[in-house]
Amino acid sequence: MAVREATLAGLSREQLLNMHYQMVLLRRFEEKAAEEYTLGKIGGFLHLYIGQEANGVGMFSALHPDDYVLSAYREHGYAILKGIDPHAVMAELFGKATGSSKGKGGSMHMYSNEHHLIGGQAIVGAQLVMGAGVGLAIQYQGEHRIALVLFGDGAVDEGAFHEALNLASIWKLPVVFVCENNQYSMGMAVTKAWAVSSLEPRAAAYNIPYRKVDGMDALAMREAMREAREHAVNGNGPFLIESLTYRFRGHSMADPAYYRTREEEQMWKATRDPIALFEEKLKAAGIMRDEDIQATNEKVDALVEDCVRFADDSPFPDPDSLYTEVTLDGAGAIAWRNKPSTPRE
Amino acid sequence: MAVREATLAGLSREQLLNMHYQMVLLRRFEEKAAEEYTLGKIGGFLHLYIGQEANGVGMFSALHPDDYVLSAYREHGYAILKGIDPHAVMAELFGKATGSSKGKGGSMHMYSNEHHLIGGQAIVGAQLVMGAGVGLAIQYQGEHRIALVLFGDGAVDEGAFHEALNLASIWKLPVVFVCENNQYSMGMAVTKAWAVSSLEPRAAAYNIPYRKVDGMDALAMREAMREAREHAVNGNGPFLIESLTYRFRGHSMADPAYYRTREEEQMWKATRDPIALFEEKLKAAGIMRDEDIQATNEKVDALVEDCVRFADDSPFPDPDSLYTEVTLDGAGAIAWRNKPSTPRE
Amino acid sequence: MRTIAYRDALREAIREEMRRDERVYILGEDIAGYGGTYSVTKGLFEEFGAKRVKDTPLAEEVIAGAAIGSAIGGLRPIAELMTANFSLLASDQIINSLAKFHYMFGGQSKLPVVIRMPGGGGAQRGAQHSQMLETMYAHIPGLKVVMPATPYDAKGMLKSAIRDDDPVLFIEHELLYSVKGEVPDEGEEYTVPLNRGIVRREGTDVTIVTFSRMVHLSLQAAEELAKEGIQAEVIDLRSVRPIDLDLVLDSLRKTNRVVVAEEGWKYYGTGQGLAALIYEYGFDYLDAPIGHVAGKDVPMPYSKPLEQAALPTRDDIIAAVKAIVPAPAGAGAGA
Amino acid sequence: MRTIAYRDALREAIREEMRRDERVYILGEDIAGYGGTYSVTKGLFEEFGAKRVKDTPLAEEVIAGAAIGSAIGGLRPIAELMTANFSLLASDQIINSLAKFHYMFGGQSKLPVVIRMPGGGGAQRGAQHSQMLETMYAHIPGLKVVMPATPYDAKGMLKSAIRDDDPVLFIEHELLYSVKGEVPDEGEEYTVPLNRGIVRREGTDVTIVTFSRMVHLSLQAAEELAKEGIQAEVIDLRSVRPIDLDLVLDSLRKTNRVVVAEEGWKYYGTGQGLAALIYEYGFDYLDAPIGHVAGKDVPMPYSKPLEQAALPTRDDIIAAVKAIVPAPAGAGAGA
Ligand SMILES: Cc1ncc(C[n+]2csc(CCOP(=O)(O)OP(=O)(O)O)c2C)c(N)n1
Ligand SMILES: Cc1ncc(C[n+]2csc(CCOP(=O)(O)OP(=O)(O)O)c2C)c(N)n1
Ligand SMILES: [Mg+2]
Ligand SMILES: [Mg+2]
Repeated sequence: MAVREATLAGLSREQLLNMHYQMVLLRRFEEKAAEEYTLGKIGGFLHLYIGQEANGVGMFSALHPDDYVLSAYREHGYAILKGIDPHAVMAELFGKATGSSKGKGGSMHMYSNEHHLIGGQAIVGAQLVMGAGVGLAIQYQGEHRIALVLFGDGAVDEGAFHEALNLASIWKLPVVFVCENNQYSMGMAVTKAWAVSSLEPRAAAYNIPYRKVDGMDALAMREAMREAREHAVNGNGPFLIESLTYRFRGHSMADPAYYRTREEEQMWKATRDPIALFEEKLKAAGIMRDEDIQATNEKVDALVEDCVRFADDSPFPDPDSLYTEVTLDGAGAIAWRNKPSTPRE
Repeated sequence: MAVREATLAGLSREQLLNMHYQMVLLRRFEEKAAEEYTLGKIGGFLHLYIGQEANGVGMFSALHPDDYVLSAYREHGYAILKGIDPHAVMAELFGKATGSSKGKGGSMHMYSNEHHLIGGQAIVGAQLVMGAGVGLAIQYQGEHRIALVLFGDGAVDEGAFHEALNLASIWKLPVVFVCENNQYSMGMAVTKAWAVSSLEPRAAAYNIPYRKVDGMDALAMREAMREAREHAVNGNGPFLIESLTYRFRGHSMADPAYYRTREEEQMWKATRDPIALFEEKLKAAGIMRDEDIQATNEKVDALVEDCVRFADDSPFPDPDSLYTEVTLDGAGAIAWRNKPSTPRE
Repeated sequence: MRTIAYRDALREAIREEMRRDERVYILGEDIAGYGGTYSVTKGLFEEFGAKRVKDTPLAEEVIAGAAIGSAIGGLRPIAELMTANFSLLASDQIINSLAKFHYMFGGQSKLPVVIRMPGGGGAQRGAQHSQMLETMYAHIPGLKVVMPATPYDAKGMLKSAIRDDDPVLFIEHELLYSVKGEVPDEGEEYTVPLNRGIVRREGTDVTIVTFSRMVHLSLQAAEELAKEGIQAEVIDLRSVRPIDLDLVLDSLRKTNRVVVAEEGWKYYGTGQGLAALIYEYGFDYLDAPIGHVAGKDVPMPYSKPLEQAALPTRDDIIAAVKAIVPAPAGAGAGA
Repeated sequence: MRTIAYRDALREAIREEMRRDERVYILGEDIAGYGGTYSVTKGLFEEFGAKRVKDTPLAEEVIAGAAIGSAIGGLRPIAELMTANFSLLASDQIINSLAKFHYMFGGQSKLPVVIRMPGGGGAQRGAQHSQMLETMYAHIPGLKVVMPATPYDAKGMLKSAIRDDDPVLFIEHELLYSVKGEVPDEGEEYTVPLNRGIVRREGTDVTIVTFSRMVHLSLQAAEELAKEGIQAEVIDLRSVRPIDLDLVLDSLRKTNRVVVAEEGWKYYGTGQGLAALIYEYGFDYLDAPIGHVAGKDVPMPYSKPLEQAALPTRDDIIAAVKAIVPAPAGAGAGA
């Protein structure tokens, strides 16, 4: 038993149960979002994090509250893990005024000043170059925090990846880059898009330390993130982590995933489900029993239901808010000076 | 002597003398262009190739006439080597109708359909992504030729480098990428801009074979190009060459080069001048005598003078040509149908 | 004639041209196995194979650059950028290379490149996925920028674009793909020119000048207006560069009133450009200021009611027309 | 007051704001050791050091992205893009991120980013180095786009831009850097607002609405016109987004005639946008169609005579004014 506990990364039972709770919450939240999408309550694109939970939960468990996180559009889970109330996340999906971006952002644009979650980008790769900038601000101000930049295997193909990693390296910026390699960018298999079989040579091209991790193992992700953060926060420059993972659903709700086989999906779901793997591990270590799982599931179900209720009950944004927050100072296209009846724009 | 001849890459005396002639021509042409610029006959930006002649002459001596060449703005030498009449190159610098781009392009935009010189780009890095496309056309049509893409150390920093090399590699395109690393992009030292000390790890990041060459040695450049061309033309995909070289002048005519020391420049000019090195080698090998050098210089001087005379005597473009060649079919912004008096645009 | 969807019309155009000319090929993100995000290229990979239907990595700059380079090398590429929003990552290639080569190299280069991309909002895709960016390209000499509104034109103009030796930006609209319309049977060859607008509905009281998806809203508005005795002529420009200005001026001479309707932002947008041009060449024929219907000057909000408020509507067009057309005789004050 | 060059005025603004506020820093290609391609940042590296004067690699997308990210992290970046032509490589960051964050994230983000870049032609730099691209940015809600014409405004507006909490694109002109003008002594603190135009010359017969380098040509044109008895009022807009429309309308009410003068391309450009807006709000005051002077609709040719013909001139402005202003009483037919 003592040995087994050691493999659990020296975490307390409470911490481990919390990580489990978080994974279940992320899973259930997404499943619920999918249902609501089907009901027409959520519009636009909806990209689910199902299958990748161990990444977010593992990594974020090693973050400090002050750390910045920048990500792409598959970010509901990150939003919750970073501290945004799941009610506000669901309300954002519903386009409600109580949403974390007041309904203006939607699924792809979660943001929190308070919790230092800097988007939610719908332009693949955009967060990479911005992440370098956040790292620069940290370094400039001598702060003890990092910028965590999350992206997919597809984002690696964009010029932004190249420009960002180079700048972060030559300026020794405190940025941890994490590629959640779920092996597809939409329908494009990573094996077709990359000329190399991992990011290791890419990291070397920028002289950045690299570590590859099993993205289905929350504890491994935590450990890699701990090491990377340590490296970056102590002035040693950026770090690149590549996790091997899989998204269990299509790219977005619209995607029937014809580009991969049902067998492949089944293999991953049946043998590599990060929650099941974590539960097994915890059970084997005597940390968790079936009743604990049951209790967590129920707690999460209730919470997620409550999120939906909250989102349902919340009002849509005030029509006037259409015109607010275009600029901070309210300036529009026309600078009206004398006119008493200020037009909208 | 037999050994020495072997180091001269098995080239005939005639070939070697021709390479020498070309290097001298490139040098003298640029010196003359600088003079004419100072006289106000040439406008805009003027980027001289002085110091880097061994690169162009060495590489192009291993090209086939059908091979495409794409480059940046420091391309007068490439234009001449690819077969554009130096008279037309000088006339282009003068903005004359007889210029290779009819005076519309200028120093940065040499082009020849006949000789497959595809620019002359003034946007750093733009030729890299286009080069991949030219390679694609070659592959698609099953042609036995390559696309040679020439760029500087600065272009490596652009996202275009990353996107182009990746695509060329995964599609196995017949593209030879050559970075003439003259150690500065304008005032930025390559040691500050790159996180690595050579392109070797960059090549590895795209799984592309790499070779580093002394860019002051025309024969070494030729040999590397021969190998790279061989590789690419035979369906093995792209190749990356990095040459170490130096530009003896400022970035453009306007640049006093404060960012580097006069000692550094002096060191390169005194000990690494590619023409002097080549002459020494040829003389040591008994291939060339001082009189040959003298004769070449005179021949080149006469030619370059004649280029200037031609450019001077040539007319400026017809004012009407301002409006021609915007589109191939003459379409402008307004599609006039009925109007008898067709406006210009 | 059959009735088929806009996306199917596009696919037919591509297929027919690929069959006709070996040099025509397509490239873009997820156009092969995935069949294109909007299913335009579905089935083409199966017919033409990996050589001519090329899935690219997620890298817009090299998609545009490869298209350009391959055209120089003798091919006739059709590049798909997944949406116009992402075209900004390729805008250097489009504006600094594609538009300029022919001129800059003294007429030597030929770039028969088609770049397809959809713009537009209306599906709650938020600020970074809902833009109409035609203006920034239509501003640039050296490009042709077309925006067909119907399946008939989608097919006919895409065929013309593919055959054209100049670069053509072919801008679709995400909400048009499922719109159906009459298209000649397969085998009945036709093309639609890239520089001609068309009168979609004749009228005498006002001319609505529009393009892309707003053509449909304008026609609906015209129907409503007709009930109130106002006869609107609706001109579908089809191309925003070049502009078929004569067609507009001919109509203006008849109606003496114009409303410009577009989905994009108003300021420095396509509509203002068109309005300025109509004023410039038609000032004397105008009996009232030109009305202008456009998207609200805000980034597109996600929330449905906000997005609906941000987008121009049929009713906005009706209101704009009524603001400049005198109430028809017989229309009661209370009507 | 001293007389200093535009580039020196810019440098003073940067220096003063960097001294005032530790969070202000500059980044860009060759701005430190090289002192900036146009010498704007010369000497700043020596004063402020590598922490606050940052030479970047040759990579425009990450220059813009790093500026944005650092603003999120609490800094106030001034990014220099070497010319507006290269800004296309950063246009995704500018249009999809910088312009949209504040709105898209429900007002949470604050992006006090200044992006400086020069546009313009006239120095034979060819098609890829001579563009005025302000239109494509001024079209975008969420941005402010200013284009000062004088050293006084260059300094005062750059200081305002740096202090502004919204993103500002600060577009200079390559031929303005050496232009001299009066600027208050160092230490005499002043700023110029980002949303106000200015009447540069009063007149009664016609209003010339212009900005950036064309202000100077317009003033020259006005002097010439005055000799012939035509009094032109010259309005320097200074900002193209927001537009100080009231100033223009006030002038229009007096002169009843307008000429818009810009350097960029005409179609779908800034001038057409301005003209459309003046028609929209000032139709009843206009006694003639608006005149429009703009760059020719071609990529910029290198050859000097061609370039000169492509660029709008003082004489073009004079001709445009005369085309809409009746010959003054007393001006002989032969004058
Ligand atoms: C610049 C850009 N190009 C294309 C798209 C369309 N798109 C959205 S997500 C996606 C795939 C991204 O794949 P990856 O980076 O692996 O992330 P994943 O979806 O697997 O999490 C694509 C092509 C986009 N949003 N932005
Ligand atoms: C996209 C872009 N950014 C900036 C510039 C300005 N610029 C012109 S040349 C140059 C340096 C290029 O250096 P390198 O690639 O090493 O080529 P070299 O001049 O040394 O031959 C720069 C920054 C440009 N022309 N294009
Ligand atoms: Mg992926
Ligand atoms: Mg260099």
